[in-house]
Amino acid sequence: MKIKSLADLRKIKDEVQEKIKLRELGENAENHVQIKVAMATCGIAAGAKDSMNYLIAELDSRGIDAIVTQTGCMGFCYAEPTIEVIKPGKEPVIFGFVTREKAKEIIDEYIIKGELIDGVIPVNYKTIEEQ
Amino acid sequence: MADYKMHILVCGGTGCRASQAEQIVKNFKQELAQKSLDKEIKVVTTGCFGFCEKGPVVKIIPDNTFYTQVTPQDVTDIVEEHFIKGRPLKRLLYHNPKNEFSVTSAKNIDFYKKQVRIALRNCGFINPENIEEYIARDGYAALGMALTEMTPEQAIQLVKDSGLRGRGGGGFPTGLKWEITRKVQNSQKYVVCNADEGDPGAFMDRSILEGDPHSIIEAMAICGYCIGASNGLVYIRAEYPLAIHRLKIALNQAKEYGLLGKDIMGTGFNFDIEIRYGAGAFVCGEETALIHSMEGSRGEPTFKPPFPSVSGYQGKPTNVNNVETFANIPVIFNKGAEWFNKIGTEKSRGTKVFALAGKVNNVGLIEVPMGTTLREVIFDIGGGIRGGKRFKAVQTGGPSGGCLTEKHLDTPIDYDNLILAGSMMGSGGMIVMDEDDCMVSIAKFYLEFTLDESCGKCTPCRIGNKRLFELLEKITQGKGTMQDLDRLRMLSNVIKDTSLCGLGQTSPNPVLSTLDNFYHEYVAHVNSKTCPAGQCKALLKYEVDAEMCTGCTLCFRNCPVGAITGEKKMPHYINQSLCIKCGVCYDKCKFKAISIV
Amino acid sequence: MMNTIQLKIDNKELEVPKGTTILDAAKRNGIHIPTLCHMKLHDMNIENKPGGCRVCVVDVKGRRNLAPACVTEAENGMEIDTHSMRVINARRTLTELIISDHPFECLTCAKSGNCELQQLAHDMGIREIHFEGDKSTYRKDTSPAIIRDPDKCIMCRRCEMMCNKIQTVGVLSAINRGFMAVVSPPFEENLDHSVCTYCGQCVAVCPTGALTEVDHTPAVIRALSDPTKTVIVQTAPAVRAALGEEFGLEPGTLVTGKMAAALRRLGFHFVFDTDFAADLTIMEEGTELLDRLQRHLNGDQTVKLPILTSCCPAWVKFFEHQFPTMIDIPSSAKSPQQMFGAIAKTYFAQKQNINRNDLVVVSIMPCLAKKYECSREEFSHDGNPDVDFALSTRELAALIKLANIDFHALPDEDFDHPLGESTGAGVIFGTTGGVIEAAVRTAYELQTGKTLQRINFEELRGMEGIRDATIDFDGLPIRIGIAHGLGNARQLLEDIKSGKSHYHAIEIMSCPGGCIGGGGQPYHHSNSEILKARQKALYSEDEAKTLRKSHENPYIIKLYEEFLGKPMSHKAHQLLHTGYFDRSTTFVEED
Amino acid sequence: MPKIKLSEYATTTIKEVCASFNHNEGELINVLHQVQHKLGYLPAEVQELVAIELNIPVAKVYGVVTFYSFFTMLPQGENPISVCMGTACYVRGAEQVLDEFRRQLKIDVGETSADGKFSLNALRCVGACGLAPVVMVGDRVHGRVSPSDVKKILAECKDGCLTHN
Repeated sequence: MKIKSLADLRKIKDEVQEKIKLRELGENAENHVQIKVAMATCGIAAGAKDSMNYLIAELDSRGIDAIVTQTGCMGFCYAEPTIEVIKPGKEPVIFGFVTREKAKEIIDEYIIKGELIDGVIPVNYKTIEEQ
Repeated sequence: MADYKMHILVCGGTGCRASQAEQIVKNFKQELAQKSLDKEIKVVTTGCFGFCEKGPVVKIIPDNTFYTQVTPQDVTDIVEEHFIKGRPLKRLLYHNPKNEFSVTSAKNIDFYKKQVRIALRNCGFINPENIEEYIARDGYAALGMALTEMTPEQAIQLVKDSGLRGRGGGGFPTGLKWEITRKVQNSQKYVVCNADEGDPGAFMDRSILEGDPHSIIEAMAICGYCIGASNGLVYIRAEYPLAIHRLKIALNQAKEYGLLGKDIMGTGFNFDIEIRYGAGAFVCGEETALIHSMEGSRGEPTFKPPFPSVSGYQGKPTNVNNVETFANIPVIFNKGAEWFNKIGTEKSRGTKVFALAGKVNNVGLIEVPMGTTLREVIFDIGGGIRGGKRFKAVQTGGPSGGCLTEKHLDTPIDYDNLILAGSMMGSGGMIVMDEDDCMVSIAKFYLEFTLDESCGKCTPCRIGNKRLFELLEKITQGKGTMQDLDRLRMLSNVIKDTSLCGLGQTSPNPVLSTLDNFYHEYVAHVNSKTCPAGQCKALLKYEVDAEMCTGCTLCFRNCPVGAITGEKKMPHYINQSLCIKCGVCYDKCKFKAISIV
Repeated sequence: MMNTIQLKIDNKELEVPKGTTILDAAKRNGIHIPTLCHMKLHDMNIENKPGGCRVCVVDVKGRRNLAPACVTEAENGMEIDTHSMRVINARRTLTELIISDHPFECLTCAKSGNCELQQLAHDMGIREIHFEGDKSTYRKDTSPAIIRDPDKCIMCRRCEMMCNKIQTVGVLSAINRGFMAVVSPPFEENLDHSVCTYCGQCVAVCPTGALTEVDHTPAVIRALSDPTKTVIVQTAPAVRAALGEEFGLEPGTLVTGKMAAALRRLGFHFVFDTDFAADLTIMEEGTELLDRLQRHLNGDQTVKLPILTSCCPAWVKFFEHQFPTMIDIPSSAKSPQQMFGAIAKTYFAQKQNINRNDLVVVSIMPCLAKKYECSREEFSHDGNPDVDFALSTRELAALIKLANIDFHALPDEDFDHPLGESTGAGVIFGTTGGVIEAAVRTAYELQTGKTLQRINFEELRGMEGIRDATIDFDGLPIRIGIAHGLGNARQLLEDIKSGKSHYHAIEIMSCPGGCIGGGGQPYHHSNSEILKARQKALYSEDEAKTLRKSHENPYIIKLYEEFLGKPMSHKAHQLLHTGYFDRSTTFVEED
Repeated sequence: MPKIKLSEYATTTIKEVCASFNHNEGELINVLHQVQHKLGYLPAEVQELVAIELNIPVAKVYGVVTFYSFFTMLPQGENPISVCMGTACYVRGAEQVLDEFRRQLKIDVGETSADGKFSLNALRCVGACGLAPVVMVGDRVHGRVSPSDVKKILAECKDGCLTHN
């Protein structure tokens, strides 16, 4: 793969960008949408893995730079799968019963438009990190 | 490719590899394959993360979970907990020593909080053996920009505007150096990268070459374009096998991609790089000595002028910069001089990498903006002094630098302030000492190093440093006189004033700075024949306090020479004629029953 | 625009050409800055300035540290203080440091009185060494000609520079580093294990007693006081032009007559002259040249040209080591010293009816390699050497002083016969260009059968390292090359090797200036004017002689008549010619 | 003609290495690196041949060999032990560790034990300052070594030797 011009270099850059995109997002997490999927036994049993895969694929196809990570049980086992969404500069919001459909709605309404939708678990808590 | 949801970054720096990092990578790959996660999770060997104290380190992306002191056996647990159960493996998380809380994200670790990583931007981030990862991080864009959009003069102006100064020690403005070399008329010129890091306790150049070799290649090519050279040479220590290995891979990749060689990016610019090996001589960090060494001779410095920019390698104009200086170049082109200018202090722009070591909690490689104070570095980033001991001094600039004390802690670090304080930036070694360190011994340690490394060409360095060392030895043996202290200072000043090269001119700095800041310790050695820090063997004796001794036999069992006797549960006794004063008993005793008198 | 700059040294306003060092700027204006490692032979392209000893440091206003005057270029507007308190303190401390790592053996050191470190300590007024400590010590080394005492090495690197840059012999190199750094032959072995040519230029420039000559004086004194021995002496041409310096005479003062007188006072039974043997050398070498030339002109493809002179033993050893494939090119004629020895122990011994074992031949040489040459096995007969001992000019001076001879009060005396008579051609053997000029004078007349109209060949004279000239041998142009200094010789040899050489004859002398600059001469202390004065002296002695062509020397004619027959006769071959050895290193497989 | 003894292997190795650098004298240090790598050390005989192959005085080769600490004229032990004496290791007690090795092996720095099993060296910073004090045995790095660990490290080496045999 010989680079014969600056344009070639840029082309390669675009091609290989994906390789480290995840890491660049991670490095600037606070500037991006962060989604944490509860993936303890209860979550996995309720289909959290499928929801997570869907979220990653969907966000990617829409070109939204988001960081989807897994986390342990959030303590809302009754509402699995649960996810926490943190938009830059916003308080974290937890959604319950996140199926594929729900996930689509969360992307459409909350992440893109910023409108809150049903299914928010109203809880007075800090981020999972500090638990 | 894009299917990877997570990356596992494993530090592949020399320090972590020494602790089986390669096995960790292997185990991860195996374990992930077994759990069918290998399509989702990618394992990447990266350059050094800097946090060597806690190595080997593993970072999980994108959640930034930071695992420390990982062993190959821990891999199963990490996979099980982190990836299957989705929760961080608590036992391997970093524990904040201040409050004992564990910290998950690398970003929340004090060690990283105040750091600004420019030269180290890709270390611990990309796979250094993969040029594409470098390109993805804007790699070679700076070279492309310089070649296609700028004249050499414009490019040099950019470097000048950035205010970048040489990171190898002297702090000479980089842009100016390039300009001087450019102006010398000659059809053959050379770009040399000085990677002969010799300062014991500094390893930033090695880390950069191991973690981000392409940034050096790119910067050298830019420099070549600017000064009108089409040959580059990297002079690297033979003791750095991993850095050499990765640099070779990077050179081959760059050639394969047409980023080195003829007609780079179709601009007609040719540039190639060769490797030359050092062979263990600190003085070869001095540019004239380095050039003689590259020519296959003894690495003896010669008088400047002529400077290498006029007559260097093979008598041709040669521009020598060190690794860290080069590492800054591509970023400056990508982000602009103004951006770089905003970081640091007025006369020292940008950041500086330090190898923080010694008696701090967090030993490692750090990068901070110029102007950060020593206190921030040692206490915030470094996490303070180990074992709750008292801070005593910090040596910056390695054997060429000086020992700074409590009163210098709030000095913003930059070239000029360090010189004013009696030390220097040097290559960026930073050794922290605590109350147990004898400053006379420290001065002696550095002198011994200089003595070993002096090339022997000029009188003051060859004989003067020997005499300085002998005076210090006399003092640490309790045989010194007050007149010796005066002699020490006088001789130091002459050596500084008359030595041929930087090595000799700075070699007395550890002596002078300790004389200035710890005169009382010298006086104690001379007048009361004591070593306040309890380090000088000739002046101390280990004794067992019979009242405190529980007869646990730990000292007896650990004494390497069998100098300790005593029955179980009875007070023990140290036979002074056998004792070699190694201090093992003192360290091992759990009851503080052994004292230094 | 004048290419000069202005500066102030010790408050004196000066103007010097651009590019002048501070040291030279000061010197031009009568300001003496002490130096130690620095050495410069003006107009001879020989300079050593590593900037290592730091003794010449001066205070340049506005500079952070002191500047070494020998390497720092003077700049416009500089203000320099050469003896501020700071400078004096530094200079004295440096001197003390050097002495602190130097044996305190001044009283017994061979270099005492000529030692530049001793002089410096004196000038600095050093009365006490404030720094005591370890001294760097190494094994001593002795060889047939040179003694090394590396403990006295001060790392000025002059010898290393001479050995590598000027002579390209490459025996001496700095080794180790730091406090243990010293100049040494490879593996710290003795010089006789090395490719050393014993040219003695290292000794000639060593500022201390680290390099000195092997002392043959005790052996000579022993021989002189042995009633069973007849002791004769020969003196090389360059000695008479330099010996006077040892007695305070102006460089270039000829002391031929006083020297002969002194030698007689010392008890030598016959005082002869190597110049006689020089004339003999011309007969043999000149004939050999003509012979090869004639064969060449007749189309003989096997004949080797150019012919190279072979009077200089250091040169001989040089090509034996470095150009072993070319050992058949130089003339097979022995050097004058050895021709003298061979004739003395045969012809002369027979005449005097002395057993050769009871005849002791001593030579006085400007050279250290001559000590080695007379020890070469092929120059002895049944273990008895043709020349027993070779004293340097310096040793002769010491011997004269030892024997309480007032040199200045001596009358001028003549050499003895038959081996003391010489022509002007023999005299100029002592300088570069002299041997070939002598050869040309004779070869021309032998070849053409005509008498030379012009005896002085100015085109062959001078101090240039490599010179060439074409001499018209009555229609036959003879191309001549001259090199002095082994580095220059190497260049000519490389040309021959690669077939580029177009010379018929080449004269080579190892020492810069020829024998007048030999390693056994009074120390020139880096003053090239001394060498020029000695050269001039030799030409003037030649000029003063009636006989100036070797073949006109009546005693040479007689020698051939009575003993040798004719040049290159069988007998001449036996006594006056020699062969050379391949001394290159070879490798054999380990058992 | 002085004759120098050298094994066929060494002769071939040196000639090959020098040829691979085009007999260029400027490559002397690279040549010495490779020759030492292949032959283990650089005895006088080896330097003589290197000098001839590069057409430089052997004095120069020796001057270079004795200048750089990486080059050695003595064969190394089966287990080359290097104690890092970088500053970071020094302040964390490397000197005591080195002393202990000296004591246990009864050899000094730069020497090889009589049985050829161990050689002891001090080196400057391997860059594993986080593990200070550091000891290297061959390529293996031992971190956070205390004087009392020395016996164990040596024993491990001896075991290693036994299993190798």
